[in-house]
Order: sequence, then C-alpha cells, then structure tokens
Amino acid sequence: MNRKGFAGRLARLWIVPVALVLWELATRVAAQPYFPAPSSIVVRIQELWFSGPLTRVLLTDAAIESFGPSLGRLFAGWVLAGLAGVLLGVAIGRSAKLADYLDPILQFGRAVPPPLLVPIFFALFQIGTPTQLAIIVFGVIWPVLLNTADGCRTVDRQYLETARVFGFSRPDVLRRVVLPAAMPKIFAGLRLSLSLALILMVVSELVGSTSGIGYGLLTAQQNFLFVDVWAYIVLLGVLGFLLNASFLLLESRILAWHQRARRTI
Amino acid sequence: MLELVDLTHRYGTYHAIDRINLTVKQGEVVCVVGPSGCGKSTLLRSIAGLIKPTGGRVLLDGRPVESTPDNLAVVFQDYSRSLYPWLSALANVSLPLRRRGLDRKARDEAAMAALTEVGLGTAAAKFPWEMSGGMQQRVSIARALAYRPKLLLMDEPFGSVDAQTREELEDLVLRVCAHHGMTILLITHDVDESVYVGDRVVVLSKAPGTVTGDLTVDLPGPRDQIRTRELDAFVKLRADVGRMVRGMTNNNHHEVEHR
Amino acid sequence: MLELVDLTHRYGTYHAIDRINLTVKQGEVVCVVGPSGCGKSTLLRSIAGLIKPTGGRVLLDGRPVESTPDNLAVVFQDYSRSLYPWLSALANVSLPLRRRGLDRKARDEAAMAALTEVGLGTAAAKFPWEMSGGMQQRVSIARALAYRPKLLLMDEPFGSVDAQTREELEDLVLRVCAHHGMTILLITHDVDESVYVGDRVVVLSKAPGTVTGDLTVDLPGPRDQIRTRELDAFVKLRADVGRMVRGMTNNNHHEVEHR
Amino acid sequence: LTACGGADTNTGASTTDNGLEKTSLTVGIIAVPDSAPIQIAIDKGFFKAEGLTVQTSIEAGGATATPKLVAGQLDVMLGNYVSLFSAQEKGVGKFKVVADSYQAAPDNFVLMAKADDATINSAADLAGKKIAVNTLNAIGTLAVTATAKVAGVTIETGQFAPMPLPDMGGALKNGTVDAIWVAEPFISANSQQGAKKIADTMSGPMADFPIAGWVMSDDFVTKNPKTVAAFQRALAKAQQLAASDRKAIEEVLPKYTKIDQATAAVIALGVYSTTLSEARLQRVADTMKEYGYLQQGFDVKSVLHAPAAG
Amino acid sequence: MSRLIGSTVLRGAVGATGLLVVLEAAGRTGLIDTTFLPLVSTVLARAAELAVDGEFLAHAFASAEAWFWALALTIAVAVPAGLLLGVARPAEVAARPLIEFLRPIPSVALIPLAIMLFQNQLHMRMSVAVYAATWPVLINTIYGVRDVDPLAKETLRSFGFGPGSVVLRVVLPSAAPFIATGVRLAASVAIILVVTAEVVAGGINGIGIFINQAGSGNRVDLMIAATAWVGLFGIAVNALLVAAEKRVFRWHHKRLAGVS
Ligand SMILES: Nc1ncnc2c1ncn2[C@@H]1O[C@H](COP(=O)(O)OP(=O)(O)OP(=O)(O)O)[C@@H](O)[C@H]1O
Ligand SMILES: Nc1ncnc2c1ncn2[C@@H]1O[C@H](COP(=O)(O)OP(=O)(O)OP(=O)(O)O)[C@@H](O)[C@H]1O
Ligand SMILES: [Mg+2]
Ligand SMILES: [Mg+2]
Repeated sequence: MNRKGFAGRLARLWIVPVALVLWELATRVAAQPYFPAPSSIVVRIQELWFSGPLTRVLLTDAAIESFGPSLGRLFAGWVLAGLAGVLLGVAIGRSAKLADYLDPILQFGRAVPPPLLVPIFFALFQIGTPTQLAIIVFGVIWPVLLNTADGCRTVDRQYLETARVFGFSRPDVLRRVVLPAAMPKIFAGLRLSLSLALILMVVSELVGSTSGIGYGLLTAQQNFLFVDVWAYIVLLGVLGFLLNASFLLLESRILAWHQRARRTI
Repeated sequence: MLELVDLTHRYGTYHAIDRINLTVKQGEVVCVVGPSGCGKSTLLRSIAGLIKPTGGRVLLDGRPVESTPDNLAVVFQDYSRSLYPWLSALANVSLPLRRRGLDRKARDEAAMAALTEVGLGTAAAKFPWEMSGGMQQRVSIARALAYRPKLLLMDEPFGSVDAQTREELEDLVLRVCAHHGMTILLITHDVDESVYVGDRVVVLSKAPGTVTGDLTVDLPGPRDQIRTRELDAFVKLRADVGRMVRGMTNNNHHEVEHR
Repeated sequence: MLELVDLTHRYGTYHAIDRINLTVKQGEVVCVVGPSGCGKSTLLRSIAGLIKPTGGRVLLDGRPVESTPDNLAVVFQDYSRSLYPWLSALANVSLPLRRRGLDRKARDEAAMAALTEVGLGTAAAKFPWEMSGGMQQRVSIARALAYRPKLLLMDEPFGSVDAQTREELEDLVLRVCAHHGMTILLITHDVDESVYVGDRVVVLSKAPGTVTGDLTVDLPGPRDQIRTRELDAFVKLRADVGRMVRGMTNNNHHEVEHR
Repeated sequence: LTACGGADTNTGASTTDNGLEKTSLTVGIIAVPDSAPIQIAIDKGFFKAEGLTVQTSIEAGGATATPKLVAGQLDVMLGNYVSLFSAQEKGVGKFKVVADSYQAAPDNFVLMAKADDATINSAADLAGKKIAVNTLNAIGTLAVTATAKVAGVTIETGQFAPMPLPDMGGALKNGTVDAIWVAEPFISANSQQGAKKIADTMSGPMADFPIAGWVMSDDFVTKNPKTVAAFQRALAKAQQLAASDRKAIEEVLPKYTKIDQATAAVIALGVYSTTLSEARLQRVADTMKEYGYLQQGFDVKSVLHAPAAG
Repeated sequence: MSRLIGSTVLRGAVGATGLLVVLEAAGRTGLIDTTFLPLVSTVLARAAELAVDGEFLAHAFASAEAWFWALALTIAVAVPAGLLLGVARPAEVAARPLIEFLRPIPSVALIPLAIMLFQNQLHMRMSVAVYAATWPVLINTIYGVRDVDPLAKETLRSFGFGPGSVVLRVVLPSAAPFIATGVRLAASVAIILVVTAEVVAGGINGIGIFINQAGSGNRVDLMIAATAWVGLFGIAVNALLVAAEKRVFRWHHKRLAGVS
C-alpha cells in the first residue's frame, strides 16, 4: 500500500474525531455519573490495560489475563458457528424437505434468549469453557444459517440449469455454483455474526465465570464503577471495529468479482 | 437418437407447445424455426430435462428422458445469465470439463483452444461482465463445443454477433460437430442460417407451437458460405422455409402487412 | 443535436473506443455497425451518460452531457436484465411514463397501445420471467417507444425476434420516430437492416473502435420492406457497408477466410 | 417524573386525602422473602388507608434497580445495604433509607458444596475455590468473605462467579464452581440434589446482619415529605405484622414469587425489622469498610430518614 | 398449494416431535439429569397450564407489545438507513467506523444506561431491542442494495429518473427479499432482547419478569415452560413473515426457485 492509500484510509476515519468531540461535549453538559466523558474513559483504559511494560506492547497483566481467553473463545465460537451455519444453511437451502423437517426447531432455537439456556448447557456440558463456547455458537449461528439458506435457495435459476445440462456432479454444483452465488449473502451473515460473537462472548461470561471481558464488565457494573463500565464498552467497540476491518479485508479479496461486477458509476 | 412423441407443455393454463412429434438421427443437424414466443425454448428445455413436459415423451436412444441426459450441452438464449460471473472466461469454459476426467492443465488447454476458435484467445482472462454481449455469447458457444457433447442444443446462438463472425461460427460448429459426430438441435430466427446449417429444418407454428413443416435440406457436401448460398437449391429451400414461417405468423400482428 | 468529439474510453487499461467523432442531426436515424466487441455498447453507454468516458466529449444540443440527458430512451442489448421481474409487462412499460406527468390511467393506456403495436397486446399481464426471449425484447422496445424520447438509443434491438417480426418492428420504429420527430442511434449487426433503417450508416473498426466509414443512405421516401430492398441503390449500399465491415474484421480471427 | 407502566397519578380514588404530594407509587421489590411487607401492606389495604396506590415492579437486583430509582422510574425500592452504600459512596445518586426491612437469622444464607466432594467441608476449605454468588459486590460476597476470614481463609474477589440462583445447582454438579451461596428455597432443593451445607454465612461476625431496607432518592424525600410519611406509616404496620405473624408472610409469598405454599411453610426466614436503627446499619458500613467495600468511612446517618413518629 | 402447506406443516411437526421424543427419552433414561432439567412431558404440561393462566398472559402481552413496537421501529430506522448507506458509498465509508464501533456493544451492558435515558419500561425495553435488532436489517439492506443488477438501475436512470426514484423503484424492490431475511433475523433478535431486558432489568410485567419470579422459587419447570412460549412465539412470527414474503415476493421465488 502506498503512502497516499494509507493517508486515504486514515482520512476515512474523519468521523471518529467529530463523534468524540460531540460525545465529550454532550457528557460535560449532562454531567451525569452514568455518562462519563470520553477523555476520562480513555485515561481509565490506559490505566486498566495499557500501562504495562513496553515488551508486552504496554499490555498489563489484567489485559492479558482477560483478553486472551475471551478472544480465544470468541474466535473459536465464531469459526464453529460459521462452519456449522454454512453447512446447515446449505443443507436446508438446497433441500426443501430437510428445511421442512428442521424449520420449527430452528425457528424455536433462534428466538430463545441464550442466557436462558445456560441451565440446559450446564446439564449437557461438564465443564466451564464448553458451556461458554456453546452459548457463543448458539447465539451467533443464526445470521449465518439464515443468510446461507436464503442465498442457496435463491440462486439464479439459469446458473443451476447450466450446471445441470453440463452434468455437474452434486458436489460440484454446490461448491462451484451454489456457494459462489450465495457468497455475498453468506458474507453478510458472517459479518453480522462476528460482532454478535463479541456480544455473546460477554454474555457467556456473565454467568459462572471468574475472568474475561464480560466478567470484568459485570464486576464494574455491579460495583457502580461507571468509568470502568464505559472503558469496557469502548474496548468492545474498538475490538469490534478492528475485527470488522479485518473481515472486510478478507471479504474484498474473496468477493472481488462481485464488487466489480456490481459496480456502477 | 432423439425422439419426441406428442410433446406438450403448459405453463399453468398457458399452452406453450402442443403435441410435437420429431425424430432426430444420430449426427443430424436439425434447425428449428418459428415465430417469437411459439415455444422453441420450451421445446429445448423439455429435451434438456429442465422442465417436465405436461404431456408426451422425450426419448433419447430409445430411453425416456427423466432428468437431464448425460453428454448434453446447451447454449442458452439468455447466454449472459448462463455464464458464472465469479469465473473468468477460461474458467467458465473449463469448468464443465471436470466431468471429462481431465486434469487441470488439460482442461485449461482444451478451454483455451475453444476460446481461440471463437476468436476470444486474447480475452480468456476476462470476466463475463467485462465482455461485450457478442463475446459472452461466444464464450458460451466455446463452452458447449469444448465439452464435446453427443447432443448439442443451441438456442439462438449467433444472435449477438456480427455477420462475419456469425458465418465463421456457423462453420466452426458444423466442422466440430461433424468431426466428433455430435447431433445438433439449433433454434434460430434466421431462415438463411437454418437452411445453411441444417440437414433438416423444422418449422413451428405460432403458440401453442406445433410442427407445421419438416424439410430435408438436400445440399451437397461440406457447406461453404459463398458457394452453398449461391446454389439454386439453397435459394429455393430458403424461399420455401420463408414461406412456411410467414404463413405461420401472418395473422400474428396488427400492423399493416406488406404483401 | 448529438455531437461526439474525440470520444475515448478505457476500461482500466483496456482501450475500448478511440477518438470517435460523430454528429447526428435532429430527426436522423443513424445505424452503427461493427465487429463484436468493438465498443458499440460502450459508445451508447457514454452517450446515455451511464459511463463517464475517459476522453473526449459528448454534446447534446450543444451542451456537454454530464449525467443522463433528459428525454432519452435506451433499448439495452441485454434486454432481459433491463426488465423488472417484479413488474408485469404493462407495468414495465408504463413505469417510465411517470416522468411524463401522466395519470395512472393515461399511462396504462399508452403502455397498452405500445405493447399492442409490438404484438404483445395479449401478454400485457405476463411477468418478464413468463415470457420468451423475443417477447422480452419487444417489451423493452415498447417501453422505449411509449416514452416518446427525443433521442432513442437502441443496442441490437431486434436480435431475438423472427425475421417477419423483425421487419415489422423496423417499420414500427421508423414510423413512430418519423411521426414524433425522434432522433435514433441504432446499433445492429445486420448490414441489410442498417441500410434499410438508417439515414446514415457508421462503421466502427475492431477494438479499440474508431469510425472507419460513414455512409449516407440516399434511398427514396417512406421505406418499404419489399420495394426498398429491391432497389439497385439498396443492393449497392449494402455491398458497400458489407465490404467495409468485412475489411475491419478480416484479420480478426484465426479461421480460414472464405475469400 | 412520571411513574411507569401506565399507573396514573390521580387522587380521586383516595378517600383520606391529607394533602399528599403524590398518591401513586411504584415500588421496586425483589422476588425474595425480604419484600413480603409491601405485599402484606397492599393486601391488607394499609396503603389504601393512607391514600396511596402502590404498584410493584419486580426487580432483578440492585445494579438495575438503583438507576431506576435515580431516574425516577421507581419511587421506592428494596435495596440491599451493601450495594446501596457502595452506590452512594460512588456518587451514583443520593439515597434515603426510609425503613428497615429484613435482617439475617441463622441458616438464612449458607454455603453448600457437593456432598461427595471430600476436599471441601467447611469455610476453612474455601481457599482458591470457585464460589457462586448471585451478585458481585453485595451481601453475598461480603458474608462469604467475612465467614471465611473467621475460619482463617482470605477470599480473593476473583473467586466469586456470579450466576442466577436457579443455575447454581447445575453449576455445582458439573464442576463449574466448587461452592454455592444460596438462600431458601434453594437450600432445601440443593440438599435433595446431593449438596451439603458447609457453613452458615450469617453467624459469627455476620450474625443478625441487616440485609435490606426500603430506599427512596433524597430528592424524592425532600419533595414529597407527606407521601413519604404516609408510606412509612403504612409500611410500619406491615413490618410489624410480618415480624409477629409468620402466617402473614406465608400467605403473600406465592403472590410475588413462585415459592409455593408448602415450601413457604417450611423455609427458614430472617427477621423483619420494625425500627430503623442507626447503630445497626452503621455496623454494615463498618464491616464494608473493613473488607474494602467502602473506601472512606461512611456515616449512615446521612442516608437515614426515620419515620417522624416512632 | 394447500396440500403443499399441509406437507410442510406435517414435516415440521414430525421433526419437532422427533426431537421432543429424543429429549424425553434422554431424561427418562438418565442421560440428562432431570433434577436440573425437567422432563419434556413435565415442561409441556406446565406450558399448557400457562396458556390459560391469566397472569402469565398479561406478562406475555406486555412482552409482545414491546417486541412489536421494537420491530416496527427497527424497520422504520434501519431500512432507510441501509438504503442510503448502500447507495451512497461515501456515506457508508464515513459511517462505517461508527457503525462497527456500536455494533459489538452488548445491549446487556447498555441496559443500565437505557434505564437512565428512558422513563418508561416499554420504552426502555424497546430501545434495547431496537439497538440490537437494527444491525441485521441494516447490514442485510446494505448487502442487498449492493447486489442489485447495475443494468436494472441504469435502465431507469436512462429514462431520466433521479437517484431517489431509482432507489425507490429499483433498488428497494430488488433488495427487498434479502432485506426481508434481515427482518426475520431482527424479529427474533428483538424477542431475545425484550425478554433479556426484562430478566436483567426487571419491571412491572413481561415474560422475563415471570421467569425471574419462577427462578426465585426454583421452579425450573416454569422457567423452561415460559421460555418455550418465547420460542413458540418465535416460530409463529417467523411463519407469518415467511408467508408474507411468499406473497409479496412471488416474482422472486418464481424466477429464482430451483429447477422444477
Ligand atoms: N415460466 C413461464 N411461465 C409462463 N409462461 C411461460 C413461461 N415461460 C414461457 N412461457 C410462455 O410460453 C410461450 C413459449 O415460450 P418460449 O420461451 O418457449 O418461446 P420461444 O419460441 O423460445 O420464443 P423466442 O423466439 O421469442 O425466444 C411464450 O408465450 C411464453 O409467454
Ligand atoms: N466493464 C468492463 N470492464 C472491462 N472491459 C469491458 C467492460 N465492458 C466492456 N469491456 C470491453 O470493451 C470492449 C467493447 O465492449 P462493448 O460492449 O462496447 O462491445 P460491443 O461493440 O457492444 O460488442 P457486441 O457487438 O459484442 O455487443 C470489449 O472488448 C469488452 O471486453
Ligand atoms: Mg426462446
Ligand atoms: Mg454490445
């Protein structure tokens, strides 16, 4: 990437300083303990997580302790949900019968708040992390599943007919026609579920955990440490932003054809 | 090899084709002409097993066609939507060749050869949406030819190319098919073309389409764009077919007729 | 009314059209012919303001075209994709008429009249995906005609219809345009058609397309499918255009040439 | 500020309108026995007699009820003292305790562990163990910490795992946690499901520890003195009844919790207070200070608003 | 057609019954510990009782009301915003940092803040649900808009229609089926968030309140029965939305449906 490209990318973030200034002003005017000013939040973030030694990119013990396992679960959960969602989504997108059989179960599961399933996961899984993983997977699979099913169900008829007359094998039809055609929608689902995974990571740590970002957030909340609460909120937002930016990078590679094919002036 | 018995199709209540009977022999080139909307594409889709006709039967080598037959290639009328936008021209052509058990290199070579033959040797890396209409159409012809099917169905395959390219493509298709013993069913609106390309010309009536004429084109040996078209027999046949098609469309429109 | 000055377009690094100069007078019918992929559609899209040419200018009534000009209608080459699948044929045709400030009834009447003229009076309620290729193409012609634009751009508009319908549509377009004083730029592959329909025929070279010929078609009065085509002047012009187009494509392909 | 849930603030219904500033109150309660007096006062018409219409809002805990009180969604709430004092010190809002409600009795809140877990038999075995509590930084964590300290064990804050009470049995069974801190009806339920009691956390330093009281915002108390007094009078009657008549509690429990009549009849209850004692509550503040729950000392007088008469 | 619907419902019933039977068997054989997870039959019995329990119905109605308004507001906000961001690339690029910052913030963390901002329990629940449900609609709308065939847009532009008309008459109908998928996602997200907000923040009534009460009495059977009603509500809502989509987007399914 050349200098201009990098500067251009930075320039795209112009809204960030604008938002920060507005936020600062709003909180100062409101002067409410529940809504601390961003300046104080930043200071707190630095104290909490970025006052460590240089050798560890300033990360404090607390940061390493809570980010590591949390992010690990987040990624594991997202990847698992992504795989399962795409597989299941393709299956029910391509087989109306299977979709019929599974539909009520899936629609049921989709509407149940994951925290309420904790007792069930406790009964099913024997130890901490699988329970939390299960909560994440259960919470984030739906956008991938639905969008994949939708994308696979609505592949342009002519694409499929072409595949059919040339005698594509079933796996080839799936891999080379259905999946690429559904890819834009699958990516919309994956992108939705990525930030959902952050949320579910927090939710999964609200119950029965003694470390992690969600636990920290809950502790701060129950201790009425509002600046800390906001520090966690900002941390989650920034993490989400970074995750999403990486995701878009990946997407623009894989969906290059789509973006260029759909471009108009 | 191909036999249609009383083939009938209705879309809902709309009667598209009506009791079509037709036999195509191995290696024959049959052209189908008929007015717009008379059911030519419907006929082709029934043969390809893409729609289930509501009446009659399609037999291939004596066996009824239940689903899409093996060793078939189709050039769709709506060619632009039958190319995969996520694949380059080369990849679009080579994709079906997986079925032929070729390795990647052999596939790409065969695809490249086919693209070169349709005049797109230099555009192999382009994506469909980077190509002009005529180029896309040629890619889909190349894909069908490279596949070397036993039965080739083409729906208005040369509609978007200029006259010169069209003639070249006609000859190309005839050459390749003769060489590999393919059977061809070609739908066209161009009466000249039907006579030039076909061993037989089948004329359909306006909707619901049914066979109203079946002419054997008895022209000598390898066809040639100049000499063949100059033959008296060609001119006569063309006039015959033209008359039959016109007869079918005569009352089709409201405008003042010119004859 | 329309003036192209050194019009040039590159898709990325690919040079599609090169310094095209062309002037079209009010009420004129100009046909553009040229080999497949030479940039005809690119030219049309530049005039319609759908792509921003990388060089040169498009002037309409003396003013540079910045965005899509007013009072324009286009029949796209890829007609099937330019019809809206959620609208019936009638609704597709009447939709642009909203711009004409007509009320719903007037719109539907005008749309119905146009559909009837292209022979689809009975198919007005069908959706695009319930129609054959030729029918879809006719819907998009009806849509353009019903709109009564001052400038009508047509990209290979009669490619998917049978010969008879094609002739009728040619006459229809000429009649409607003469009646309403429209200016037409028509892209075609059919040399006969270009001479029959056009007041002028512009020939483009192979890519990057540039103007290599500009013939004035000096044929008498209202054209007639039979009489006009029998004129010696017509036969000569057709041969001229044919020669120019062939000259352009001569080295375009690898196949053995027939001359 | 308007009360939530569509309860309108008209005075027409009241017969004994003695100039109350606000006659319709929304009271945040928690679905535990501590809240019983409110339900009793409603059922027995004590509030009505004072010209008050009281609506209950069932809260999940102090962390969300407190902001509701600050924002005015609630006029009164049942607050546990530990959370409340902590909130007041952190500047969340200014509060007034208008009545005491509940104090601990033996075996109200106990620690339990798996019956077949030989490594953990008493508070002395808690070092490094994971302990489930319903809320962090509240009475539960304080009681466990204090109890363990007497047994010679220092509990780190990181040992506490928050979770809803009904989930604790499962978490204990599958090893997510080593011990759970529970009240009734979960003590009985877990005993039946293979858990053993390892310590009573309301003994020793925590004996008779005040648990919860009725709280209003300072602002509300200043602006609505007559309403507050009326509320206190009505509630005092109910507290009295609750303290003296267990039957009255058993009757109302199934109305705002899902503790059924049979369970209500057997569970161990705490003591319902009838006075608001500064000395008793100061003990809470001091204990909190001792365990680091409060940074500075805390004079509870500033948060008390005792009833005018008695 | 009605036979088709019949077979769909039948298959769904078979699938659901199958799962229930398996769960019941797992409970009875001791594979699942019934002390923590009641038998399916027990839960079903409780659920059936709840259906005629006036108090429970009042709770359910309060939740449904919050859900309905939340979803309506979500659509009203997210669809126009998504159209705008999908069409105007610079706007999307500019707003992206903000959106991507806000998206991963858990509503649970925002509940205490929402309490401070909204006086009324209905508004508080709605705000939390709208916050979470907006994203699926927004993202699906943006992706749907990008997937619109450029030629379809160009056609209308060539007839001289302005950007507004193009969005309204081409972009919106083309993207509508995918937006609808986003709405279906949002519908269940809104259910989840309304109930979660009730569980976390309490209140006067709502299913979450009922669940909290049941929890306080250690009535796991009632908790799960209430949760089951939440899930059933989800099934009903989805079925309604799907039926509506089938009607409205007939053209879409006809055109794209797999090979007949
Ligand atoms: N999916 C469909 N639903 C309903 N009617 C249809 C459908 N497809 C085609 N038809 C109707 O069937 C008739 C025949 O269509 P078909 O596409 O076979 O015509 P065609 O001969 O290929 O015409 P063309 O030369 O214009 O391509 C037309 O009148 C058309 O309206
Ligand atoms: N979006 C694009 N990106 C890159 N190259 C393009 C794009 N569109 C067209 N081209 C190239 O520009 C050239 C001219 O295309 P154009 O569509 O104008 O040809 P045409 O004269 O209309 O051909 P035809 O008669 O086959 O329709 C072609 O070689 C094509 O490959
Ligand atoms: Mg056709
Ligand atoms: Mg073109």
